[in-house]
Amino acid sequence: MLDVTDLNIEFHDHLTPETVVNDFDLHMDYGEIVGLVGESGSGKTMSALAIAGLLSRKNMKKRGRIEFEGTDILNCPRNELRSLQGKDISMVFQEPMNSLDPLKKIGYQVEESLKIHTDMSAKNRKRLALRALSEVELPDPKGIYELYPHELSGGMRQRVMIAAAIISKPKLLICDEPTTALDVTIQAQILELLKKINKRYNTAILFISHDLSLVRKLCKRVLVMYRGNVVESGEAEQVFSHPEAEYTRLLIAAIPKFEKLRKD
Amino acid sequence: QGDKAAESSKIVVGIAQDLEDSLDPHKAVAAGTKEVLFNIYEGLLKPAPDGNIIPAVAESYEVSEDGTRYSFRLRNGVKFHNGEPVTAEDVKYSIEKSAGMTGDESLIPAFSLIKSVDIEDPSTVVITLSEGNLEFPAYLASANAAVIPASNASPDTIPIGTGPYQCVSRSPQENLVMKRFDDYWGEKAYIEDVTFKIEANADSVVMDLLGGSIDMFPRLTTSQVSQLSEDFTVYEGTMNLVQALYLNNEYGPLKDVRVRQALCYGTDIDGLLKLAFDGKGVPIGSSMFPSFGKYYMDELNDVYTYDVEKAKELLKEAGYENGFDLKITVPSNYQPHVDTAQVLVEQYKKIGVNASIDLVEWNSWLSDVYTNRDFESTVIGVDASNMTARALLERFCSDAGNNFINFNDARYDETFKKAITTADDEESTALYKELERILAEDAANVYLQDMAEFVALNRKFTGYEFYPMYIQDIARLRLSE
Amino acid sequence: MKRKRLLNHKLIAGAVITAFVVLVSAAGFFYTPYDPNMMDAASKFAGISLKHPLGCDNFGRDILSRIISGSGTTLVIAFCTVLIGSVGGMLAGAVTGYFGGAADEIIMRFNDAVLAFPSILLALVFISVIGSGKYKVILALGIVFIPSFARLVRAEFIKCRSMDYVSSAKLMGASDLRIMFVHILPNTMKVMLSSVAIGFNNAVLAEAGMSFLGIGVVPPDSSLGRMLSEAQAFIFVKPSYAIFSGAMIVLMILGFSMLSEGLEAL
Amino acid sequence: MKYIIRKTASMAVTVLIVSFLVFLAFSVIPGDPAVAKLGTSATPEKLVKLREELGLNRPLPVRYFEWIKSFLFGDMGTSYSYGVSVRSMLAGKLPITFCLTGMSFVLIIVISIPLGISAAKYEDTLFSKITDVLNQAVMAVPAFFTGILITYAAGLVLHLFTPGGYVSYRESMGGFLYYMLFPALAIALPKTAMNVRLLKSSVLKEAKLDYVRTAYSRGNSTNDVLYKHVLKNALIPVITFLGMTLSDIVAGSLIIEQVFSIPGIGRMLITSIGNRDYPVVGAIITIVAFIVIFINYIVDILYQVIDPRTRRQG
Amino acid sequence: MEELVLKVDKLNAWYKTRGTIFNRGENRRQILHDISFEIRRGEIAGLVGESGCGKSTLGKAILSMVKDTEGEVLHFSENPQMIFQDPYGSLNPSKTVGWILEEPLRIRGELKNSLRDELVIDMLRRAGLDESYLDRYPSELSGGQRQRVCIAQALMLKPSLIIADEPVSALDVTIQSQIIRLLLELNRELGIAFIFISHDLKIVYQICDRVMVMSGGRIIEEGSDEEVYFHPKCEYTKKLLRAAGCDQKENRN
Ligand SMILES: Nc1ncnc2c1ncn2[C@@H]1O[C@H](COP(=O)(O)OP(=O)(O)OP(=O)(O)O)[C@@H](O)[C@H]1O
Ligand SMILES: Nc1ncnc2c1ncn2[C@@H]1O[C@H](COP(=O)(O)OP(=O)(O)OP(=O)(O)O)[C@@H](O)[C@H]1O
Ligand SMILES: [Mg+2]
Ligand SMILES: [Mg+2]
Repeated sequence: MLDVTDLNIEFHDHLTPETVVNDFDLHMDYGEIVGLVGESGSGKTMSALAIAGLLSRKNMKKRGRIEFEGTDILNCPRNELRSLQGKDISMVFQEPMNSLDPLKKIGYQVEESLKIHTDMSAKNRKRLALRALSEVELPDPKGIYELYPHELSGGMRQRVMIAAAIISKPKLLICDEPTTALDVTIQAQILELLKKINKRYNTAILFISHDLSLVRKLCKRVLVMYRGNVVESGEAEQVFSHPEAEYTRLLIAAIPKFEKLRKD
Repeated sequence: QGDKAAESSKIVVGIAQDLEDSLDPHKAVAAGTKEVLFNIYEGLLKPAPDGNIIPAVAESYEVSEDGTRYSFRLRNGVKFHNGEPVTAEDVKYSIEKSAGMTGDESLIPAFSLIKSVDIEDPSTVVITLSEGNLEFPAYLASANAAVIPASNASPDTIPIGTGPYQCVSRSPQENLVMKRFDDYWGEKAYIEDVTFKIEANADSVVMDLLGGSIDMFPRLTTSQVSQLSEDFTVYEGTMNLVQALYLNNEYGPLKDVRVRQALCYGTDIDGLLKLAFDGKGVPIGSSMFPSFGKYYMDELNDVYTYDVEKAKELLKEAGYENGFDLKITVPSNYQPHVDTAQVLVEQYKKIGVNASIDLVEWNSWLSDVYTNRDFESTVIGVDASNMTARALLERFCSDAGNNFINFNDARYDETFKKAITTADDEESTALYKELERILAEDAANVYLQDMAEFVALNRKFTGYEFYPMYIQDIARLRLSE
Repeated sequence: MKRKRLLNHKLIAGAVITAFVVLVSAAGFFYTPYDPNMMDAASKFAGISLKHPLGCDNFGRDILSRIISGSGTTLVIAFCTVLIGSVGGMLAGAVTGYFGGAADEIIMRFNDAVLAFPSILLALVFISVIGSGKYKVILALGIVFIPSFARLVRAEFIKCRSMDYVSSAKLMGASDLRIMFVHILPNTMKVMLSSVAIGFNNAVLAEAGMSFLGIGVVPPDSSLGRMLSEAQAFIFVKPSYAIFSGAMIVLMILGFSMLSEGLEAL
Repeated sequence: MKYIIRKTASMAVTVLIVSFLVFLAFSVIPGDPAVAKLGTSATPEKLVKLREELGLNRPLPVRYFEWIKSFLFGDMGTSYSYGVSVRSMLAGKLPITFCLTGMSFVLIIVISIPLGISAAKYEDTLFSKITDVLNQAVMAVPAFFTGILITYAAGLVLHLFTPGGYVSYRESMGGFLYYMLFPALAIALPKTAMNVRLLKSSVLKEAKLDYVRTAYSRGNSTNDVLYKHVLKNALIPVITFLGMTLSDIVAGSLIIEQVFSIPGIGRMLITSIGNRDYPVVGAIITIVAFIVIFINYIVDILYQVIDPRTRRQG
Repeated sequence: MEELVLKVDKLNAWYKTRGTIFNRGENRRQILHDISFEIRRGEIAGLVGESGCGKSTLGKAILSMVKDTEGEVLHFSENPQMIFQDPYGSLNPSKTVGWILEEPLRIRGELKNSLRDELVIDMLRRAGLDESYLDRYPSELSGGQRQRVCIAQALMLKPSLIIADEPVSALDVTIQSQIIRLLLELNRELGIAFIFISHDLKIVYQICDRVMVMSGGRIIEEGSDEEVYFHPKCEYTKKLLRAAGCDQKENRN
């Protein structure tokens, strides 16, 4: 379904061009859940944005090939790309605080992709939106539908983003650190939800996180990134139990364990 | 093109100031108001362009030997704009009202001489004075002595007179509209509709003339004149005012006559006229202008000739070898005075006087300079409120309320008293001339010029005439061929 | 380490233009081809020539010299006006924004009242009281400019006073004054920068407007605004006077605002 | 509700302060109505008498309170110099100036919004660079000079209107509006330029924010993103600016009314200041200030309509 | 028993949603309800609870940064400091790291040139950075580096109590563990007591001696780490532990 080969992303707005993603390769099949981990600033978000066709800045260079169901995302015209975005590919962004339009009601934002891609009636859209909102375990979806983003807490906004991303039952869902802003109880619920969606609609999920324990719980395959390079990839269990790259080992060692530190 | 006659029997005259006065002729103060009201009101007598006083509502008059009894014979068939005929009662009422005998204060100081106004018969009115006065007819011809109907309850806002035009409407800051009065006793006006449009911004006058929204504008500056097109006739006359650097005779260095004389020697009037007025304007040497031919003394122009060395010498004698600071206060609303002051500042550098300009708003000028006399020197033009020498010279008497320059000269006071009390015309003229000479020799002020006046008139019209006073006589205008 | 590009073309262009304007104006304090006030009847309205590169005005004064010295006056006026306005506004805005409360309410009401006055009008009243002249204009305009800066600084202070770094400074025992001026104030500079550029623009315009109403710089002193309003009296005879002084105003403002935009983009 | 009461109260306080400042100003500037009225014919006795007549001898606070009291009851007093009621004087002029400021306000919006948006949309193209420079130039020209240039170009060269040929709205509404178009343009131009610049940078700033990316990710076209999401957000600072511009527009109309010979309150204000005609000046400034403050109040409310973040509970 | 450094007694706190002179005291919302606890020298006390329950507010209230409070807070230590939750807002963006670290000395007038360099660099080292960072602006630092600068700044005054408000939740795992180790080290070497606010129960277990569980502005459970983690009394605590995967004993090894 998705084939990324030799993706390179370079920034040109500093004195020297800066490569933030280097020879990124990724293959995903329908219904697959892939994890993408790595330290902060290693290029996870950039790669994800490129896959979603959202990198269009002028002072940046992209090389390589991204093919989604036969469409070349990097080079196809904007119109073609648009017909995929929000319908077949959806994305949940890292920053729940700023990723919602502050002046539009939650309801509008959740059902916007339906409005763009289908000719559903307003009533139907609202029904679906309410359902999506309740699917992400938000209390009182009807009330929330009428609220504005600033009236929600960070966790609630994050869930709204997820609701908006799954409403059109995309084939590929990219989740960029969807649980960072949430506390543990809600984190767990979100993971359950993603699993459920994956099963029910056969949605492929690219799950980006730096919380390895989450990735381990959710994903079959993982990619580990370090300074723009994929340093390791493979079956999740394999990577976690027999890490090959030095960095992966470091990461795994850093997972907080449920034990006293004082005693060592 | 339409009906040409109808189109052009209408004229729009631009005027620089709003008529913010009362429209009651006995209360109007501003020269700008009076020059407009001239078209609406007349007195028993009125001025003519040549400076003579001619009969108006009165057909003729007689003076007693001692000059205390004036007997006026009223003209037949003179009507007010409201259609009522002018009666002797109206005349009596008007004279008494304007003389301040019915309560309001009189704007004509000489009217305090009036002892009584009597109706001798329905067409004869006699005015008796407490002492003889030869200039009395001139006062009667002033706008402030107009004849108005006794029946008009609100002359402040509803102007009714006997003039060739009658007022249609006034809207503050905007215009005053008049139409021809067809029952006028004399030669009727040519143009039917007249609008006085207020042109508050001097800089847009040229645009408005060129654009056609006004047909006439009195008192243009030379640079405005040079920007007009072929469509305009420019009449050149004089403004009939005494433009001078008025000096506060009580202020520090200026107390010394030598300093004042030094300033006079240090002033290059020709240079000033060339620089700021394109060489137009008539140099004067005292508080009198040429159109008052009887009193005007050309020779006073030569009392001081431009002489930097002499000026420096005088300053040195007075102890101001290194010059002194002189502030010239100028009202900001009249560019020619500002320009004049600028040139003076430059000229005085040469004699070591460090002059600077203080621009003030007209009202600050009135209160600081004119009323409180708190100034060093000022450039301004002084006009005559009526056609008498007294109007120009009385203010320099040491006890005159409007002696804003604090001029104080015993000889002057004495001579003035004689001049106004003598019943002999020749003698009084000689005495007035003496007064002018004192002013010049004492260097009361640095006299500059009677400024040139330019009136632009669209070529569609013709017939403009200058008066030796502030008057715009629209009735004489007519369409050109 | 990443280094952002230090220069952008706005900054360069702005700096070049501003440098030119400042140099020309500064030079005017020491040297002009002629005395800018020297009148010469012979060269009244003289055209462009080698002797007078930009011609002469209605008094035969050399336009080039007047523009050079006028730029200096305008620059000084605009600069000092903005300085008074911004420093005054900074103080008022800092105190009201930081402390809030009743004093804030009262000062801000005054502020609103003054802002509701058309600024030219206010300047007119001030000038009537204190008299006209270059320094008086600076004072009047400067005071008139205070409220808008105060409003801006106040908003910034309100934003900053609840930031954690302020709390942290408080915890360390910094006094209120220190927090206001050492900690918070530098952070309002970015916002100030762009409004200083606008303020500069407004100051030049206001001075010109005042000259137009006859209450600005006192003749024979030259300022660009004064010259522009003088020039319109003979705009048909000598359009170049208006064009040159207008161009200098445009250049001055253009350079300054490009410079500020460039700085902001850094 | 409480908010509205509070706002209204502070509005009233501000207007009171304004009116008091006006009075205060007049007590400190040189000259008084009596001097103005008598002009050069003033004598000390006459002045004393006239001051008495006009009630100028009473202390300032007394005069102020009397004035504000009658003002509140709709009586604005009598003009010192014209001797007619201020209300009747203003009645004919307010509509003119309102129309002028209203038209310039509309012009600012109508011109600057499309221009600002396109300048942002085509950033870095020649078009945007040209508008940039043009903006700067227009911003830098004082309003009176813009007025002169417009008079010259549109009036004398193109003959689109007669300079100084003001048509009263009583004569012909169409002619009036047409004539006003040009002065309104002169006032609007510099502000338009500033607004274009502000809108452009505001749009560009908003366009960099994360929610824009979200909007793209749902498949919105570039225009949809611009008009449905970015624009509304970008307009917030523009609204503040427009609110603040209002008093500048009024100030601009003071000058422009002179240039175009429009008999509005601006000219009346300048003349009345010259005449020290307190009742007129007080009334005009108070009304103008009230309107400016009121519009800012509307802007505040508009804010809350547009930006839910500023809405408050209760 | 160690001496007390902090005693909080029946602390209540309110936020005003917006107050002016016209409606003072309106819209007062109570965030903290009757909070009481004590901290002893050298102790690390964990404070856990769901997002929005008032943890940060409590920290601020202790350091009297909340205006509207009732109850008693007794400090027995000098210069208690706080490390704020958001590393992006707690460093003055217009100052360099060096300036920020010197500021506490400057405020107390203890700034001597030779001394200053040593002290500042020492603290920076302790926080795991070196002197090359002295001239950088906060915007040039990563979140983890900022957090360390905050820690170094808090240490400048040698406090005996530091309230650390979620010092690691914004950071990625590798950096998290570095910071945790740093805090432990400081606790051990300098005897600084910490109130460690976090929602990561595993980390809290790793370093804390005592744990307080907050919900809805109240402390609903308090006790030693073992007690709270292995013998929770409240339903809420149990739920929390379950979600974090800390409920099974076998997880300990
Ligand atoms: N607008 C930009 N200009 C220049 N560099 C950028 C820009 N945006 C991101 N970068 C750089 O690109 C690199 C990769 O960023 P990216 O956001 O993909 O990291 P990430 O792996 O998602 O990190 P995190 O876990 O913190 O989200 C970083 O080094 C970052 O500094
Ligand atoms: N300045 C403030 N004004 C009004 N209410 C506030 C303010 N700060 C916080 N609150 C409210 O107080 C409550 C407690 O906030 P607090 O920041 O203490 O939560 P927390 O436990 O630290 O949450 P988190 O884990 O998300 O940091 C929240 O409901 C919040 O909305
Ligand atoms: Mg990222
Ligand atoms: Mg918190």
